Amino acid sequence: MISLGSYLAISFALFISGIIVMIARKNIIAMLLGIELILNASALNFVAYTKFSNNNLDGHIMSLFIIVIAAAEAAVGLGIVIRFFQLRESIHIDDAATLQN
Amino acid sequence: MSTFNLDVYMPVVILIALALLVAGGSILLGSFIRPHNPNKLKETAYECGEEPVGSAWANFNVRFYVIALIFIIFDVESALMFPVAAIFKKFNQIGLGGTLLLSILSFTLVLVAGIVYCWKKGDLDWVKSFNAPQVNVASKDK
Amino acid sequence: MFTNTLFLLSAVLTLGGAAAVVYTKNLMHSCVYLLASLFGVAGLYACIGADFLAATQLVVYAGGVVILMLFAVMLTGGSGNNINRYGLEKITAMGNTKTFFMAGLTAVVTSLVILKILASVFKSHSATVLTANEATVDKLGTLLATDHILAFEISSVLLLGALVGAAVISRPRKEKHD
Amino acid sequence: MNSTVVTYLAQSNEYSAVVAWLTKLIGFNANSLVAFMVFAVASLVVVGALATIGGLGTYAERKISADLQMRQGPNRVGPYGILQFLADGVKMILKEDIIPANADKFTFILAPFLCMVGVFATLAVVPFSSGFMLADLNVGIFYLVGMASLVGVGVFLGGYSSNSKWSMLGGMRGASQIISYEIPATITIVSIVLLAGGLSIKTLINGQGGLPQQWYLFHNPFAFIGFFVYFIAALAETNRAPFDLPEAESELVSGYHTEYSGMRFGLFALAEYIEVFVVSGVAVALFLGGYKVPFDLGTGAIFVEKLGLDAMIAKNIGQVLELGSFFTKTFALYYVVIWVRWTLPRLRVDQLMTLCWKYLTPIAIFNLLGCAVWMYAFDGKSIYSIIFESAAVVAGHH
Amino acid sequence: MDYTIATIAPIVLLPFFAFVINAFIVKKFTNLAVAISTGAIFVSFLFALRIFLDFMNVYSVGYYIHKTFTWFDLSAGSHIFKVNMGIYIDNMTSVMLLMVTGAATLIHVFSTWYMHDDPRFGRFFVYLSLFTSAMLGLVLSDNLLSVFIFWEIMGFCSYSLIGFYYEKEGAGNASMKAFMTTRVGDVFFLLGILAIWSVVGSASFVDIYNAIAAGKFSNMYALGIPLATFAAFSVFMGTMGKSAQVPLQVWLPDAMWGPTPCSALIHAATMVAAGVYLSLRMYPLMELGHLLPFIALIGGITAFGAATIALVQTDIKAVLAYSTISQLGYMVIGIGVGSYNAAFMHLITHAVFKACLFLSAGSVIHSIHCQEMPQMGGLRKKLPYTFFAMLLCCFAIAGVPFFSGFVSKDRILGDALVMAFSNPIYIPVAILGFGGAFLTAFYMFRMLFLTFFGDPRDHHIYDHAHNEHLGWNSNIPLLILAVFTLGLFYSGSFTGQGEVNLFGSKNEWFSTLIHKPDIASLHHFAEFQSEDFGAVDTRDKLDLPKATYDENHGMSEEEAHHVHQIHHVGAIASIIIAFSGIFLAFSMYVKKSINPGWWTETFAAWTRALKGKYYFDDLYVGKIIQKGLIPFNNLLANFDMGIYDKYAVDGWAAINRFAYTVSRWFDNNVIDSGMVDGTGASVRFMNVILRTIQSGKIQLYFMVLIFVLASYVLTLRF
Repeated sequence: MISLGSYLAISFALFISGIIVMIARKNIIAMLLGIELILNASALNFVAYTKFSNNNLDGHIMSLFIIVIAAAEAAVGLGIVIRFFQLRESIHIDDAATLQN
Repeated sequence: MSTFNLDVYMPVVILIALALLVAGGSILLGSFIRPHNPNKLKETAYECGEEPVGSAWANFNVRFYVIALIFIIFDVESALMFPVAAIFKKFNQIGLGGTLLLSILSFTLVLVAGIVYCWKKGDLDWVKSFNAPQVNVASKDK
Repeated sequence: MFTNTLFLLSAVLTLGGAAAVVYTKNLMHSCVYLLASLFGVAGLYACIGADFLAATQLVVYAGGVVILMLFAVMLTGGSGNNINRYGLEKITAMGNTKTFFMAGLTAVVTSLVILKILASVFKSHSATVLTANEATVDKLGTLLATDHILAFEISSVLLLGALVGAAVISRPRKEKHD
Repeated sequence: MNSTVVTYLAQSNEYSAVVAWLTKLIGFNANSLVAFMVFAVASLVVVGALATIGGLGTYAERKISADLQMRQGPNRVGPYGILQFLADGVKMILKEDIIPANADKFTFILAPFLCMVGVFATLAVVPFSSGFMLADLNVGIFYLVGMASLVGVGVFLGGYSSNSKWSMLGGMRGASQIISYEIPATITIVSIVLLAGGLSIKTLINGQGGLPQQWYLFHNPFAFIGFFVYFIAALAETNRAPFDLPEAESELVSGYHTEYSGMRFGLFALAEYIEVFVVSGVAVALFLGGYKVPFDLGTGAIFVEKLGLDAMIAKNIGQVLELGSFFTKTFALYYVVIWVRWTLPRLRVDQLMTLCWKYLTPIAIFNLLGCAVWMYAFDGKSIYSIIFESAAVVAGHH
Repeated sequence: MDYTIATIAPIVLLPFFAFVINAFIVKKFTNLAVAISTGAIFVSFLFALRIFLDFMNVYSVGYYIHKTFTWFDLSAGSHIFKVNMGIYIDNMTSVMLLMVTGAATLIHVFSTWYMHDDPRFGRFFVYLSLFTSAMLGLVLSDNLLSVFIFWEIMGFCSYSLIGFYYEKEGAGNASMKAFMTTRVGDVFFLLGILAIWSVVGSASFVDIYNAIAAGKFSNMYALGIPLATFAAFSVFMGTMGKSAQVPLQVWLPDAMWGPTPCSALIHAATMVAAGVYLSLRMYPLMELGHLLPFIALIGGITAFGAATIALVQTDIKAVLAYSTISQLGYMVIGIGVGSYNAAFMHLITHAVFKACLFLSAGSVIHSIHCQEMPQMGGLRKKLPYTFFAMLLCCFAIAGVPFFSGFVSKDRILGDALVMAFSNPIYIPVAILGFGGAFLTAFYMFRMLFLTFFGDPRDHHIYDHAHNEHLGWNSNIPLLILAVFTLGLFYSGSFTGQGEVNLFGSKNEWFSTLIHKPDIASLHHFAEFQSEDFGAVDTRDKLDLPKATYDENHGMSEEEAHHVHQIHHVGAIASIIIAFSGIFLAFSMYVKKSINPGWWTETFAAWTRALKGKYYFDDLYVGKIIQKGLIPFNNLLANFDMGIYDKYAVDGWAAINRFAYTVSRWFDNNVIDSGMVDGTGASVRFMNVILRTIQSGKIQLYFMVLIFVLASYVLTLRF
């Protein structure tokens, strides 16, 4: 039951969910949720490949740093969202379409 | 390197299941014997006996977010530190403790710089937020 | 037996969580579902012996990122369907038929691409023998302290940057008249 | 490694006999199945015991507070009022379950479950004795940190879902307090991991001995300070006084569980009391030698040697001694926790954050670096062994 | 002394670290930052000195240090794509290193005085440090790619320093102009690197030399011209931009908006010389591409043209700026006429005396807060050290015997004369060269006399000249530089390897050590093997033969005699020219026996042209840039109305009305409605589409991204 194929399938499903969330939602925070899903899918892929190919831990390291980067990304991204909300009172993505003011 | 069986995770699963069972079971058990006669007054949120004004889901102080932010950064830092700390003893025994110590030092000090920055800028002062006016919508949103 | 159960539970939690994130219209709920999904991913890590990563996933995501998201949701007005004083729709914006149609289209295209890439994998790796699980902490530590020392040190700089940047961005600002 | 209750029992002949019998009976390898059943029973025992301890915690709290305030405390139900917690339990089950009309029902129901899951899952790695331990994960202590952080989500969601301003404030405060104090606690744990050289709880405890000078508490000055940092942070993480701001009665009515009634409230309370036990246990495991019994009595070898007992029986006696050692220390800490609650006044919210970020966290980081430098400089020796060895050297010269 | 990268890299890294550190501390600890910068470059200087002395000790033509390491390796299978970085030091580099670090040290010291009262005192040093490290990196580079990287960093520093006083509008414009103008050259330079890479598969100098020696460039064509020519021209365009050769010279005079020490370092001594240095390194390619006559001609035009403009300038820094352009022109002539070591020697000597001249001008400007020469005069008594230094430098640049400028410039001119006798293409070069030499002597002494001699023309300025502020850190650098304008340091052999000869024709170390890497002598590099990072150079310098001075320069006795004769003629001519220039200036501005006003009135048109800098700026800004498109449109319109309508349409109409009607119908319906209006409509239509796409809606972008990616992946087969 545990095989590379099943892991890839799960990460594929996660990835697609992330894509759908990212595109369908107009709420910036919800989009960030989608990004987290996508990042998790990729991290899962790395670990699965590592396990089922040569079993050295480079994939683990990669996933570890993906997690690190995801955390940093969430922190900065949400910071921007909050700042934007303070300015606009909106977290609708299309309100962020203008470059100025 | 010793190997391990996934059976070690059994207790984790069992305990999580137990937690859900205990919690769900006790509530379910109560539902057979406890009274159930709700009225509108019971179901309003407590606000010192007055009618609740507006929703509680208003905006909150940004300070909370900054705290959470510093937290997550240090959380990640500690997550990265754990494996390195775990091998410190081993490395020390084979004479590589000095280099590892240096890398731990530099890693930590860089993050200390971050907390020093936040300290200097007053992000760690809770009181300041009460004094400083801010673009907080909570008070305006009625 | 137990391994498969653990895997199935985790997979169901992951996929169910992800599906619920897609499905739900309530932002707060979708954060909670995300938590479930990430929890499931931690279980999946555990299933292939990545114990440290599983724990990291718990610590960073369950404890950190999701809390941060919840805070951000609260700071931007909770999930009530309020209309703010400018008449803008304040929250929700969780998509409508049109956006979901677009998203579905994109998802189909993406899945075509990924399936094309993965087709060979599905064919060739049908029967893999699981290698024994080994403790990863020491190995990871050794890797981090030797081969990937640069990445390790630079990640501290990245975190510093994220900390300072996000703190600057989200810091409450004084208004002009003060 | 991986010495759990199953591996402990597997040392006896009966266990393998049972496995063999079952294998024959059902036709495939029953190792896993027996392990599952053993784990299930052990988990039930642990959960039962801890639920009782949690319940007794409420009783102890009242009794001790009464004692501190020269009162009687509960004394009607049972001898010395010891059955008070049962009466409380019955009351909670019998109470009406009210969900506010404006509440977010999904999260309202979910929140106490999250708290329960977070706390119960940590029980898996609590080291009761060298044999009676549910799971000795390779990442034990780190796993504990991760699972415990679910409580923060539970508290936040509890506060959020009620749609009451008191709850909301309490929930926000509670969550930010829990996550804030997680940092000094975690960093202190890292410094102990650095001393022990592994994340598994067993490794952490095996680095220590039964006698106080072998504990990590007295290993070096940094660890000594670290203990207090960890203890304070743990108090705050469990929302105990003087850090019980999320449920400060005078400010926030009842904090994040204002709107919870009946058993749902009971779950929060139960989770809290068990968590206090868990963090006390972790403090014992990290700093106070865990289940170690002085003079290696815990292994039971000495009984075989001196008293000529059967090896398995001797081991069992050793286990009992270890259990005693662990529970004694943990309950002592538990007592201190309650004692602190009824002694110190509550902090203000800004003092709380200042304490965390401006005192505990820098001190914890300093301790971490100090421990690393200590390890490097003194080759991992404890302060006692340094003094003892130098004394021995001096003595040898004369 | 065995060298590794670790023992050489500090030369570059010290100033760079100084830059990094200072960038952080400069606001709070300005003085510390200045001390760090100056200290770092001084230590670099010591390193460079050690390398130089080591090379002098070996004293061999064949000795070089070459260390490489792989920067990145994208090789896949048999396809090799490997980018190496490395350090290459030969005799030329060692001299260059010494010059750059020495001049930079002195200028740093001078700047501590000159910039001291500036509000951005510290920031100036931050830029200087970055610049110095980039320049040293360029000099040490072993390949064109890293040369280009450092080249661009220098461009940035130059931009920042020209615009240092960014409150002044002129400074901002000048910095932008400098940046954009050199960019033209840089684009070509990059093109040249790519062209070379396409043949050699590497950008390393040594690989390029080997490829040339192996004839890899033969039968390679780009755009229908030989690739060697194309590459050589492109690289030389880089030189033209950086070294301000006609027609890209316009930025250098404007660069004088920057602080004077930076003008001294960047726009006189080092950066502009880097262009020439590049051409010197690429000499075999220039030779292979038959570009030398072109180079010589460009150099001649620059040398003479800039000198003429310098005649009429009144701003002391402007005179120096044009003189710099002119002297750079001489170096380029040197390259063009194959006078390799003289060109390089002129680079070094010019760096020294021009840095000194700029620093002198700087101390004059700083003392009287004025740059206009007509308002100066008689400053000799107020600023005696400055006067002394400037006098020596003027002798040097004018080509008075026993001074450095004579040694180098005379050799260039002599070789130009030799070439002129053998090849008529070079005749204008020789004429322009000698003419320029005369003008140089004249305008330099004009500047000297106007500044320091005569009576004070503006007593207010004269009285307020506060020479008491001059300190050791302003005078010592001047005097040190002035001492090194003496010719014996360059000719002769002060390192003790030959006999000292003041006339500089016997046993001189400069032309002994620095040999032209012309195609015939490239076999020297063939034995090269790339070495790993930090490996000790395998060349055993004990085995290397000591270089000896060959009076005949490898020619036969007869030829050499002939060449020597021409050289003697050239030397005598240039001495006469120099003195006559000086005499003319003396009689105009000191004796006042000749009235310069008469000359300007008589040749008013010329004067206007000179004052207008030959209208290059007007041409570029007014004609090409601003009106570039409109005149082109007008031309088309004129063609349409003036020629097509007048002759063709009217003529044809008169002959054939039917054709006219058809033509008009065609014009109206197809051209106007269909094409002209259609163009507008299609633009509007595209506008609508593009505006919709460019909506700022990130999800849309994301979708498009995915679709494009998908269409790419789905068409792949694997």
